[in-house]
Amino acid sequence: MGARGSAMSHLVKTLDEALAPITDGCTLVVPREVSGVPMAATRALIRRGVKRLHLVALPTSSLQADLLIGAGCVETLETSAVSLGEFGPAPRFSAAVTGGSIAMKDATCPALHAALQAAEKGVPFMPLRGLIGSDILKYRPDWKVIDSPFGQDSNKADPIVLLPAIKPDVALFHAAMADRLGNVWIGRQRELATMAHAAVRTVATVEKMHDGNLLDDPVLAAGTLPGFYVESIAIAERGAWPLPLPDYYAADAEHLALYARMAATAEGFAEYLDKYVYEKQAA
Amino acid sequence: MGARGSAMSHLVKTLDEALAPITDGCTLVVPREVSGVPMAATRALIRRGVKRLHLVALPTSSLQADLLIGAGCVETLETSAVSLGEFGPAPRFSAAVTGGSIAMKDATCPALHAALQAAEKGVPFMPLRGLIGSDILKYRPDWKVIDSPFGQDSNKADPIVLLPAIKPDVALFHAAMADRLGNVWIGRQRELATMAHAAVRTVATVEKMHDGNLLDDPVLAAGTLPGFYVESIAIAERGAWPLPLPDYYAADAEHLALYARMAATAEGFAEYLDKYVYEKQAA
Amino acid sequence: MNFRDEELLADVIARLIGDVRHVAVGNASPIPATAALLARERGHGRPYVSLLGSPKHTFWTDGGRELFDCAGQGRIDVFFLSGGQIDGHGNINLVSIGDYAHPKVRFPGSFGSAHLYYVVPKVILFRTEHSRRTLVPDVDFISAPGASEPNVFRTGGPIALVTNRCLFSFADGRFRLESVHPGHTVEEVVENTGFDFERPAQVPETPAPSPETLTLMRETVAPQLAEVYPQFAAQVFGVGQAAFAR
Amino acid sequence: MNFRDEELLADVIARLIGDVRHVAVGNASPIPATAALLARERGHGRPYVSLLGSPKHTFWTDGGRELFDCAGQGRIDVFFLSGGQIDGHGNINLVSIGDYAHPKVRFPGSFGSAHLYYVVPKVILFRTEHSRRTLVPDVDFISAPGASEPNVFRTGGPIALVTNRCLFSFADGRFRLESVHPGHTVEEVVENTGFDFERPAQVPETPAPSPETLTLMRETVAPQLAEVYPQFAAQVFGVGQAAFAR
Repeated sequence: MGARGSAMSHLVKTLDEALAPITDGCTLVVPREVSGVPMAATRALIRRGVKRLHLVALPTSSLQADLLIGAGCVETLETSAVSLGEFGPAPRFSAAVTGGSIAMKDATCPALHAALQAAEKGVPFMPLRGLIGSDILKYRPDWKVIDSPFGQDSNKADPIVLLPAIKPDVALFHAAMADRLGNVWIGRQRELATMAHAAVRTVATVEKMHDGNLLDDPVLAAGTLPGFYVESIAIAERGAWPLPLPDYYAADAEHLALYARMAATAEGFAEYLDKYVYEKQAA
Repeated sequence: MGARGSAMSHLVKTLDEALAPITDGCTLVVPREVSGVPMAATRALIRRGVKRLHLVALPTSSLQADLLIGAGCVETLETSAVSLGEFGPAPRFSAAVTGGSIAMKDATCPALHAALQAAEKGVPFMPLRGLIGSDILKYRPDWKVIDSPFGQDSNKADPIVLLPAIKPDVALFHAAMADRLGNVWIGRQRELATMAHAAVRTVATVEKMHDGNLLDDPVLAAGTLPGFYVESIAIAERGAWPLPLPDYYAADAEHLALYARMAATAEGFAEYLDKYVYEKQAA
Repeated sequence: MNFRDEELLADVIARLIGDVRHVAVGNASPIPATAALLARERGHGRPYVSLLGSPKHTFWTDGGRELFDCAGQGRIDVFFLSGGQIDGHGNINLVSIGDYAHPKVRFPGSFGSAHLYYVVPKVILFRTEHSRRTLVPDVDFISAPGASEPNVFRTGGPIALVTNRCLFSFADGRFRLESVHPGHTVEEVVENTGFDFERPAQVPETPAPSPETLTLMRETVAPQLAEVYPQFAAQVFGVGQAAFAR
Repeated sequence: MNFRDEELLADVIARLIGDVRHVAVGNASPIPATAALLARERGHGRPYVSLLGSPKHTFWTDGGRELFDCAGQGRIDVFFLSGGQIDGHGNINLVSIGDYAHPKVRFPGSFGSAHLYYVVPKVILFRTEHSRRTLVPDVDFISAPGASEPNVFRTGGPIALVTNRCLFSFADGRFRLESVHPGHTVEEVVENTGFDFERPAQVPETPAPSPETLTLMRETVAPQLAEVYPQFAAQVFGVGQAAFAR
C-alpha cells in the first residue's frame, strides 16, 4: 500500500481546493442536521459563488439549505423538509418557494434514503411502501407506480412506488476525523457512507486528522468510510458551526436565533451574509 | 430506561435457553465464515436435534451448513455456495445435494444480501442487475423479471430481476461482545445488522459481556446492533471455533483439515459428530 | 387535584397508546413524549419508548434510514403526526397553502409522513391549535392521505386526533367526536372545526387525570422528560436542572 | 532468465489488467493476486488492488454486500472468475454436473458470479487445468453467461481465458487463441479444448516475462504477497516469513 499511501496524502487540501469538485450546476447531496452538516464548506461555496446547484438534502435540511438558497446558489432542491426546528421556519427557503425562484422536488424521508441506496447498489430503482394517494407522488412524474409481481392476491393489483436512483455528482459532509489515507470516521451516521457510495465523488471536512490508519483498529474501522470513496478532505475546526456535531459539540442556539431573526427579511439576510459569510474571506 | 434495563437483563441466558426460538421447521439465517459463525450454537442445535430447518446462509457457508446438513437438520438450503475453502469441498453438502436429501435454492451472493435488505426496509422485493440468462434464475420461479419502467430507450425492454424479500424467523450469529441491555458489538460486519433487522427474532452468542451500555460510547456504538432487535444472548467463549472470529482469533486449520478428512464418508462424519458434537453434552 | 392542559392532553394520549411494544415520538413533541413516558411507567417498562432527536432515548446505529426501516418492519406501533392543515378525511398537509406550483404559504415539508402514516398501526394526530384555519374540509396538499383504497398496502393510519379542545377518534375515513375537554363545549368544537364529523347524542367530557396519574407524571415522568425537554419540564412540572441528577 | 509457470501466468494476467483504477481478486487466487500487485507496481500505485479474504488488503466496512455494491457502482474494473466447466460461449458453471435436479457432481455454488460477470468491465477467466473436462462445448449449468442479448443491462463480461497452456481472448461471444505458452503447442491446445475457437494463421508464443518483470515480481511483489499467501510466496518465490518485516 506504500505507493497508494503516499498518493493518498494529496487528498488533504485547503478548504477551497477540497471543494473544487463542486462545480456550477452539479448535483450535490448533503446530510441532515444531526449527521454532520459541512457549514464551513457551505460558507466557502457561497464565497466562491457556486451557482445552479441541484441540492439533495438527505432527507431534510436546516440552516445549510436556507443559506445556499438565500445566497442564490440553488436551482433545484430535492428534500423532505427544510426548517430551522425550534428556531422556526426556514425563511429564505419559504421565500424562494413562494417566490418561485427555486424548483422543488418534494419527497418523503425514506424515499430519499431508498433512492440513494439504489445508486449505492447500482440498481435503477428502489421500491417503497406508502406514497400512493399523496400529492407528493402526484407531483413527481419521475416516480413510477407498478403492480408488484409479488402481490398476495392475483385478483387484485398490488400497486407500489418505484423511485429512480439518485446518483449525485458529489457528496459533501462534515465528520469528526479522517486519516491521511482518506479514511473518514463517520460513526453511527451510516447515511454518510451511503451518500459516498452513491455519489461519483465525495468531499469531507473534518475536525481533525487522526494519526495512523483508521482501518487498522477494528473498533474505529466499524465507524469508518474507506478513503477509497473519498476525493478530497479539508480540516475545518468546528466545521459544522453553528449547527451541532453530535457527540462533539452542540448547536450554537444563540447564533441560530440571530440567524432566524436576520434572515426573516431579504435585507437582514444580506447583512447576515456580509457579516458571517463574506467577512470570513476578508479575515 | 430503568424498567427496560432490568427487563433486558433477562435476555442473557444459557446457550440452550437462548436457542429456544429456533424451532423445528423455522427459517434460520446465518452469516458467512468471516462474519461470526455461531459454531457452539450450531453444535447445541444438533444435540437438541432441531429438524427441517430452512437454512439461509448469507451469502455462503462452510463448516456450519455442512454440519447441519450432515446431521439431518436441514430441509432446504438457500445460499450462493458451500465450501470448506482451502480444505476442499463441503462433503456432507455435496452428498446431500447429489443424494437429493435436501432441497437447494441456488442464489448469487448479492441477491441474498438484497433480499434481506428488502425485508429490512419492509418492501416486498429488491431489484438486482445480472442474473438474466443464467440457470440460477431459470430454477428460481420465486424470482420475477419485469421490464424496468426506467429503461433508457422506450423502444427496447429493459428486463431486470426482482427478488422477493427474505424474512427469516430467526437470525443467529456469533460476535465479540454484548452488554446486559442486549446490545451486541458487530463491528464492520454490517450484514449482521441487516439480518437482525430482517428477521423476526435475533439470537446472538458472544465471547464475553461488556460492562456498561455499548451505546453510551459513540465509538463502540458505531459497531453496535441495538438490543431492541435482540431476543436472547448466550456467552460462548471461542463460540466460532473451529472457524475464525476475525480480529479475535484465527481458524483452527488443523481441526478443519481433520473435519474434511472425517466428513468425506458418512461413517467418518458420524464419528466426528460423536466425538466433537455429542461429547460436549456429556462433558 | 388541579391539573394543567398539558397534563390532560398527555393523559388522553397515554390512553390512546394502549398496550403496545414500541412508541416513537418525533422531534419537538413534549406532550406526546410525556404521554409515551407515562404509558411506559404504567406498563412497568412496556412499551419501549424512542424519543427522536435525543441520542439518550434512541438506539439508532444505522443512520437516518433506521427509523423508517424499523417502521417498515412493523417494529413501531405508535407514532405522532401533525399538519399545517388536517382535513375531515384524515389527510394531512405539511407542504403548502394555495396552488402547489405557486403557494401562498410554504411549510417545511412532509418529512417521513408519506411512509409512516401507512405503516405505523396507530398514528395519533396531535395539533393543539383547533381552528377552522388548521382543521379544514380538504387540505390544499395531501402529504399523506388518511385512508387508502382497499388494495393499497396499508398496515397503519390515523386512529385519533387530539386538540386543545377535544378528542376525535378516526375510523372508516371519518372523524368522530369522542369527548370534549373540561372547560370546552361541543358548540365551540363545531364552530371551530372546518370539517364535518360524527358525534354521539351525548358527548362525554374528557375525564380529568386521576390523582395517581398526576403524581406519576409529576414525580416520575417529569424528571425523565427534563433530560430532553428541560424548558417544558420546568414550565409544566416545575422540574429543574436538579432532576438531571436522578 | 529462467522463470516458473506461475510467473509467466502472472505476467500474462498483469498485461490483461492494463491501465485501470481498481482490481479486485477473490479468495484463494495467488496467481491473479501476483498479477494485480505486479500491475500496481508497474503503475506506481495504480490500480488500487483489493485482495478479498485479506483484511489488510481490503477496505470494506459495510459488510459482505459492499464488494457487490462497489461493483454495481462501477468501481471495480477487473475481477477474476473460474468454473468447474467453462464453455465456448464464455458461460461458466460453478454449480453441478449432470441434471440440476439430480446432479452427478455438485460444486460449491455460483458465489457472486451471476452479478459480477455482468457489471465488471474486464472479467478475466482463469483456470489452470486446461482439459476437455473443464473446457466444454456447453456447460451443464450456466452460473453466469458469457454474453447477453443486446437489451440486457451489461457493462461487463469476460475479456480473456488464461490456462496453463495458452491465452484466449473473448469477444463477440467467442474465444480466440491469442498465444500459446512456451513449451506448449497449438495442436495440444486443440486436442485438450472441448469447444471451438478462432485462431490466427500463425499463433504466437506467449512472450516470456522480461528480466525487469521477474525482478519486480521476485523482489517487490513477492514480499507483499507473502502476507496473504505465505505458502505460495515461499514455494514460487522462495520468500520466507522474514518478508513480513518489510
